[in-house]
Amino acid sequence: MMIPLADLVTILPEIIVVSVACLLFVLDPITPSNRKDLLAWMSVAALAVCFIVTAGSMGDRVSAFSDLVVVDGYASFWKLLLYVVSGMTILLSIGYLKEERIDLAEFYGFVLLSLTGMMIMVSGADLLVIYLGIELMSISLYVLAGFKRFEARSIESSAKYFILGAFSSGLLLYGISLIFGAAGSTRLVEIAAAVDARGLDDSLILIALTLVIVGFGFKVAAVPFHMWTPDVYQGAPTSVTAFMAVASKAASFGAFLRVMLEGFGGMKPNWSGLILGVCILTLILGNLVAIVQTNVKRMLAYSSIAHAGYALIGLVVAGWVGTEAGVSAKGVSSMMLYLAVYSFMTLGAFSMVAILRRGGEEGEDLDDFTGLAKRHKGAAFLMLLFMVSLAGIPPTAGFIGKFYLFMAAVNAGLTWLAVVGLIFAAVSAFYYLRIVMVMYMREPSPEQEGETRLALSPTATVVLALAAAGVVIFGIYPWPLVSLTASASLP
Amino acid sequence: MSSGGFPWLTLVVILPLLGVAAIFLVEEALAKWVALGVSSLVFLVSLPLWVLFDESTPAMQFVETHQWIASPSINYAVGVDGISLPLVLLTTLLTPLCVLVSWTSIQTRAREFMISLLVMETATLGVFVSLDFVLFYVFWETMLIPMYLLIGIWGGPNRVYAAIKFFLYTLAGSILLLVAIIVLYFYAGQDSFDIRTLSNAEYPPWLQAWLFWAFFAAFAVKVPMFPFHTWLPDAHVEAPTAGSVILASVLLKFGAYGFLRFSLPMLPDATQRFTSVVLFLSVVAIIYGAYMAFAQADLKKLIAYSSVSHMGFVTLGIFVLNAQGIEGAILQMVNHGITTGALFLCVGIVYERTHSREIVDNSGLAASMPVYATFLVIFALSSVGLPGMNSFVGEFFVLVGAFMWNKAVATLAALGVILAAAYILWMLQRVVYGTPAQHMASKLYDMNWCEIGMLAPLAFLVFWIGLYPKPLLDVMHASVDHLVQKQAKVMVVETGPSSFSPMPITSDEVSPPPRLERAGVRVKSMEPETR
Amino acid sequence: MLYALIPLLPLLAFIVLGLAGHVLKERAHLIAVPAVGLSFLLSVLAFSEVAGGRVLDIPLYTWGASGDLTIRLGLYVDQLTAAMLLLVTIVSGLVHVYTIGYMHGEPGYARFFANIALFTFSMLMLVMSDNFLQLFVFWEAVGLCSYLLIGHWYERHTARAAATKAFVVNRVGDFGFLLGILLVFAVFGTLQYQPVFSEAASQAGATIDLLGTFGGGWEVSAMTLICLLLFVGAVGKSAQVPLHVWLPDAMEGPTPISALIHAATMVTAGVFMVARLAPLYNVSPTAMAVVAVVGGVTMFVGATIALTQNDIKRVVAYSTVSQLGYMMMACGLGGYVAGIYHLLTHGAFKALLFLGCGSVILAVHHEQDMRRMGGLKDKMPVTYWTFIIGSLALAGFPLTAGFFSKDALLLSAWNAGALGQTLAIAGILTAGLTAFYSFRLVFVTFWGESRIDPHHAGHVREQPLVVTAPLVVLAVLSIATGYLGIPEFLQQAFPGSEGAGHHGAVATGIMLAATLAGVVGIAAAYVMYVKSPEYPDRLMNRWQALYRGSLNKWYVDEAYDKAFVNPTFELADRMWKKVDVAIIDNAVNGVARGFAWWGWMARLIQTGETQNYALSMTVGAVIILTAYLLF
Amino acid sequence: MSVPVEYYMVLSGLVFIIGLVGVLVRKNLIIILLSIELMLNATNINFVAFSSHFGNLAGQVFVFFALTVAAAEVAVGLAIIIALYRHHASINVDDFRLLKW
Amino acid sequence: MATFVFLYFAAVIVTAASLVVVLRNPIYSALSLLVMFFHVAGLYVTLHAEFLAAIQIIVYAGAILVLYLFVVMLLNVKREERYNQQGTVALFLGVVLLTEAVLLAVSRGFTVATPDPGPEGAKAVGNTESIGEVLYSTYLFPFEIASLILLVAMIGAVILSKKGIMESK
Repeated sequence: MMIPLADLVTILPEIIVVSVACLLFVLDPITPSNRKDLLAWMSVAALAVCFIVTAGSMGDRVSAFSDLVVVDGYASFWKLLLYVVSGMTILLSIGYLKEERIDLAEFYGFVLLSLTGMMIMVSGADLLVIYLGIELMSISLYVLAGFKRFEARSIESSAKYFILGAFSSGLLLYGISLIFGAAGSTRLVEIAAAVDARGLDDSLILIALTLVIVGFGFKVAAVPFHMWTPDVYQGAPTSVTAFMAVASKAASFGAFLRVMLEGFGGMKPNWSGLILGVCILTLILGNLVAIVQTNVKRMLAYSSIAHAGYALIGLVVAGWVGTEAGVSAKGVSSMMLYLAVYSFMTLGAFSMVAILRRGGEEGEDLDDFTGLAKRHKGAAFLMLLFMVSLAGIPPTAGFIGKFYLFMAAVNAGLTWLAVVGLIFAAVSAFYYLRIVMVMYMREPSPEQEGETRLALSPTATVVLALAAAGVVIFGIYPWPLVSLTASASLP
Repeated sequence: MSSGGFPWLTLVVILPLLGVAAIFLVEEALAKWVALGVSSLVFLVSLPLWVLFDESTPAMQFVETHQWIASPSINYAVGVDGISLPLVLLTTLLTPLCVLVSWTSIQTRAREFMISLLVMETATLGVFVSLDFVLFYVFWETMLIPMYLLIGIWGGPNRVYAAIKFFLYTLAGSILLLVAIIVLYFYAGQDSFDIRTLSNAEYPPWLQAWLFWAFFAAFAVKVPMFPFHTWLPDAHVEAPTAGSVILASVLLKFGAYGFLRFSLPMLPDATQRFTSVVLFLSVVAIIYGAYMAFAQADLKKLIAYSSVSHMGFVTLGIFVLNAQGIEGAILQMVNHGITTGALFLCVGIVYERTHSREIVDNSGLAASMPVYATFLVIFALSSVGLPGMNSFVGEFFVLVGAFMWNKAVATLAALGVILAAAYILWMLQRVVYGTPAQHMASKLYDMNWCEIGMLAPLAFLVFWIGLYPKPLLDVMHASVDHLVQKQAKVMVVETGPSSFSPMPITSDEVSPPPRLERAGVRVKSMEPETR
Repeated sequence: MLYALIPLLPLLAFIVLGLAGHVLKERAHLIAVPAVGLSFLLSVLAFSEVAGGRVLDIPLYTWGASGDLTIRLGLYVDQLTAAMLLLVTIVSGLVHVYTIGYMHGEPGYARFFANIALFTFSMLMLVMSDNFLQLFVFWEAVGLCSYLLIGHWYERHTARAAATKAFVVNRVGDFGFLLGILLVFAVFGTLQYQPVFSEAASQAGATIDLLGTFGGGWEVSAMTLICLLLFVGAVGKSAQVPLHVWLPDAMEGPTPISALIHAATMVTAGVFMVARLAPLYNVSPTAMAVVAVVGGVTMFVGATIALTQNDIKRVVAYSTVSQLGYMMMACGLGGYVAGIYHLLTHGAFKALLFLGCGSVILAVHHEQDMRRMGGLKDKMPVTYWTFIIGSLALAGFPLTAGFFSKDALLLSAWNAGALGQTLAIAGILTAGLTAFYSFRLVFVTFWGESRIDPHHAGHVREQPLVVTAPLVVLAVLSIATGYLGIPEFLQQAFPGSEGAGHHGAVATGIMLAATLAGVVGIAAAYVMYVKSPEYPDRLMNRWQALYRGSLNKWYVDEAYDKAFVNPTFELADRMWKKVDVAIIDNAVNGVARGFAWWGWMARLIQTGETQNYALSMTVGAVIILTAYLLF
Repeated sequence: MSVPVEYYMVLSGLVFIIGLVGVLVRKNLIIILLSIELMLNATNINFVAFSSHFGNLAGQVFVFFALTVAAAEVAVGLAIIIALYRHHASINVDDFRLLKW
Repeated sequence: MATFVFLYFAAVIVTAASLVVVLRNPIYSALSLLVMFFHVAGLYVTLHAEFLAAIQIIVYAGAILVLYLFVVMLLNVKREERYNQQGTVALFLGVVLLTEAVLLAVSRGFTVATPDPGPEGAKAVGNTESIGEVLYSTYLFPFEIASLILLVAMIGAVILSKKGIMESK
């Protein structure tokens, strides 16, 4: 049987990524240990190629493989973002893995395979494909989270992630099965047709929808399905945490949005209010609990929950009843913009945690940041930038992200939601600024001076520079990103 | 409009940032020289604004517009009118002084300090010249970070608390501002964040009411109005001298400027409706702030509370909605900037010697520091509102305006003048004339030329504005008249005696009521014989 | 424009001294004295120019404009102003000269000259103002100078406190003044004198609703209100009851200052203001009555306190309070000419008395308690004789200037209806008291045994010429001003006002009564302090309550402390701690703490138990399903 | 004459809930994994029943993939359990809670 | 008849499933799961999904469950408490969830999609050959993903559980 060439071209980026991943597994044993960086560079190069391919072919909607896969602007946007953050994760990991004594080339392979899963998620047009993408991503991440398996916390994080991940995918799968029962197919278009035919408040679809929301809510870390996040983020190796917090979240949001809008777009009244509740809970809980954290990694985990809450505003707007198509699209694009911006600043923040070492360990405690500005001005300044951006204060990209989200919310008549979001943005400023405070305004104790250091590899520097550049450039000149998200928006 | 196309404002705004870049390049010891040079240059560059300014038009001048973001349409649009020009000049004048006062007192991390200061200058100037609401907000918020660092890094013992409090309080205040901006944008429906466009649009009264309070939250915290003032004493006390100066002289003006630039022109109906509330708070601030100042043993805290009182005059003047009040308020903003800034500089100078801000530690300075004492007396008396000095002019016009609005308000506000005299003089009695504190005697020496050079221009301004305020007032007239006319229009449209309406207006009146009438004076001889 | 130099010369002197004072030091007078001297000459020129009935109006510049309020500064010289100009420049000039001797060797020599130059400038501008704002500006400026000069010896705690007190009490008065000005603008729409004066009559019926804000209706005559508010300012500046408390304390300043500012010129600004604004006051009888009564009360109260004071300067100070009361009373009764006339003669003889006191004080090494003086008349003849002349003038002894002016004053009061007659009688009584205390002062200080501290007793001698010469000049003026036809000159400035003409029997009666009262007073003083020195003690014991009241200034200061000063400080402190810190700030921080507390609580959900997490997800699903079920 | 598809749904629902409760209540990690298998099997029953009901193969194909995924998950899961056991000498869920709050 | 067969299978499946959760010993649990797998396979057969029935037995019973038993034996855990503290709550929630689903179905009406008369449906369902065909044509892409998942699982399991991969460094 013949596979049409066009189909293969459509999934060229996936093919490239998978090939390189397999190549890594093969090459790893035969590469001398001092040349293993080459493998990482190879991965980065592959991602660069993919970036060019995807960016070059960005445009019209193309379906492939019996319409199971769709590559449209929306998918391409997420893929571009995923390439960038994966590349940055790999670059960050080169030095980090050595510091943590876990530098196996398999690591990059898993990152790439996980990326493949994410790419599949965002371009899946069938729940089956999306489900498989999720599983590919998740299983890779289970392994990555436990990569530091000689450390109890790492393996515990992996175990928690796995148990809860499997549980949630069980729920999701059951939901899919019910949808299948309702629609006779798992294709999004046919689901949409069935939804249209059945109208609102159909019991079977509602039950299915509940489970789908739980499943995706888990992946995007929305309250009350978020509880794995802090533990897993804290225990996992930091570069993995960054990858999870950024890439996995972005891809999950990408798929979530597509499913909700393309599949369940016909029953917005049934889910937009629900998402709204989840969104508010997420905003509140993420920000509140982050206040009392003293572990920076854990704090960033809660902050990532909070940011999921912000991103959900976009989904709420997109699904808000009575909004015109244009407004709805603005919700989607603002969420895309927000996640793109979020990726840069969160990656930057986690990178800083990754390179800060105390003794042989990660300097992930708040105290480890004490007096950083005295010893490493540049690093402290970059951290300041990331924190300010996370808090959403101009002129950083974080502000632009929030601005567009709130624009969308107000446009949809959800002014009060914007107010809630902003109130908690102010609350979040407290804990972000606390890091700035310890860096700039506290004197380090003598033993700290001796113990803490920056493991600043050249590649990590590149990552930090990229993240900072993203934060600053998209803060001052956001138009390219804004126009990209506007053109790649879903409906 | 005679800028001749030369981007004066952009130059003014961007120069400090170039200075920041330069500071990165030079070695640490030179940082302050660069900062001084750059900030002085900014001041010089801002002077043409004054010279080329056309007083006859209320329109924005030196306007530059460049597209920043296409959708929604957000522009880099800057310009000044008679309201913002004095504040721009005030900022450019004070920044070099802040560099100077930090010359020797900032020993650690001088480079970062100067960077913060210059970033601060850009942000503050940006706030005053922005013609696009989003741009305004960007600058408005950006300012927080350098200020946070200034207080938190180079401040006093309790600096961290003060810095965080300052940051969060003012940030929390401006939350609603952003939402309000967005709501305005959608209601105006012209795909523009341009302040002029938004000012010309009409908004339904119920919306105005909401927006008014949203604006109010942001601006009142910044002013700060009672009861949102408690961040101010903490921030002032803990901040380094330069920080206090910037905070008092420039930052506090943001709120009042916001009222003038946004609340009044964009929300005229709501302004009319709620003006009595704001006036009430202003009067409370005037008297309450003065009372608080009585109780302070810390010089900076005393001045901080006096700021609350003085800024009460500003809001009072703004919300009486007549030319005298508003012009007085703007003058008072400038004057407060000069006087309080100078007072903080004075405190900084003596702090450098005694390392204490307590009055008991800094008493009887006249004997050992006569020149210093002279300056301190000048600025303190200016703060009292002594006629012939700057503050009096502003307060007088504010009181005139307030009196036209409501006699009781003006009377209560004038009461603040007595209290100001009492606490300031009591302070002087101890600090300048008191028995010298023995344990500090060895540390005291009179001001050097650098310090004199810092205070002399401010002293000159104190008297210049006090004796000949006309040039400054003339700059404002056109813009303020424009503002007042818009209010007057609304006043006419409003029919029937509403409970919020400041004075009974009979519905058949077409023009604004005559002046006497407005002042509540009834002239029998003018009334027609038969009714 | 030449006359603009009258105030500008002292200003110039001030600027030079202010900037170069530390260089000039002991030569500071070389700048100040010529400047004031030239001012004096120009004032004479101005005087002669307006003597013929002309009025000079010199616009200076537009100060500022806002809305419909435009303020133009200018100089306005009519007869009233001209007379004041002469008074100010003469007394100031003499005090300048006197200061050379008095302040010799003081460290603040240049500063002192700078300040009195500034004062002279301000006072001249005040009297030459042609609008309310300018009046107010310099009204405050002279207050500032007073503040600075009272606090000249700031090392002394009492001086510091007195300076602050003077300023603050004046501020209370200025509060009313400012409101008055605002009301003037509200009613007339301008602050220039001329339009206001010309329109004053037509606004007589204007009313203002005092309770308008609160929805009530309390219509008050606008003119009365204006006059009363402005008068509050005058009460403060001219030390009228109840704001008289600052003036005696102000004696902490160097004596030349007491002479110049707190006797001859500044304190009379209130009287001057009432006279200057006569066209306004004339419209409001109510306000006039208030002015008169306040003046009368002040006159009497001041005199009663002066009776028992032991500080030589305080006696004179309270006599100033009392005399100011006379003037104010006269103005209130429409006798502007008499009031101003008395102002001028009082300026001369009171300055003389103060400078005489200064001379004495210098001689006895800054001792001010007259119980430690005595027997000075032989050692200090010039001082003694000039002091006698001053005291006679103060007591209204015939043939002195004080006699003529007080007589004119009482007469004009008598002519002003029932209120006026009552006050005139009080005035005659007070004249007796005045004579008593002024001669008590003379007798105790100059006569009798020397009670001076033995250490200094040997050094007591007459002062140098720079000190005595002004005394002599002032002594001459204290008599001469009675014969210069001043009332007739002043009459031109008050066209509507009744002149202090003699009206046969009444005039003679009043003259006789006043003279008699004076003589009785002097005699009583002679009896009590020369003939039988034990007599005062007996009286003291007999009328203990009265004596104590008088000695303690009727406890006004204490009452103010209790009623205003202490509560203010206490309230401030309490409000700061209980309201600002405990409530407002606590609420602010409470919000932050609240968020953190919820954070702590919410954190506990995160137990670390994997199955709790799964449970949470299940709960989420249940909630969603419940929501579907219910809605 | 076939069994109505609703019967299968009830059956699968029951099994699913049993599995779900099992995940929530059992302490033994392995049994938790077994319970997850129950949930997956419940899903599979659904798919197959629907597939038969509709007369198409999509459901069966889905089951095929679900099975594969289940196998993969089991492999990783058991590996994790073994790694955990090495650290804690226990496969009791309660015993690993280093990460909390 | 078919209904009785179904009920038999259903009863055994539910019972076995319950036993999996209830039994104390993991080995017994696994064995009862085995019973359940067999009956599910039986159910598949009644639904004409013979291929899946076969895989169910081969993969689930043959491979997965053996793996479980292997691990259970390997770890040889001691006897311990079966249920944790949230047991009651969890059970309650499970019941609530089911009840709610049923209530929802009852109150809103409940319909499954009607049989698809399309070409795919026309084919004999359960035909192994047609499954193979579909897998390699329509579902080629997911098939490849599945292979990746297995790859990841394989390598991942090795990485996570093999001793001395990293410790040696």
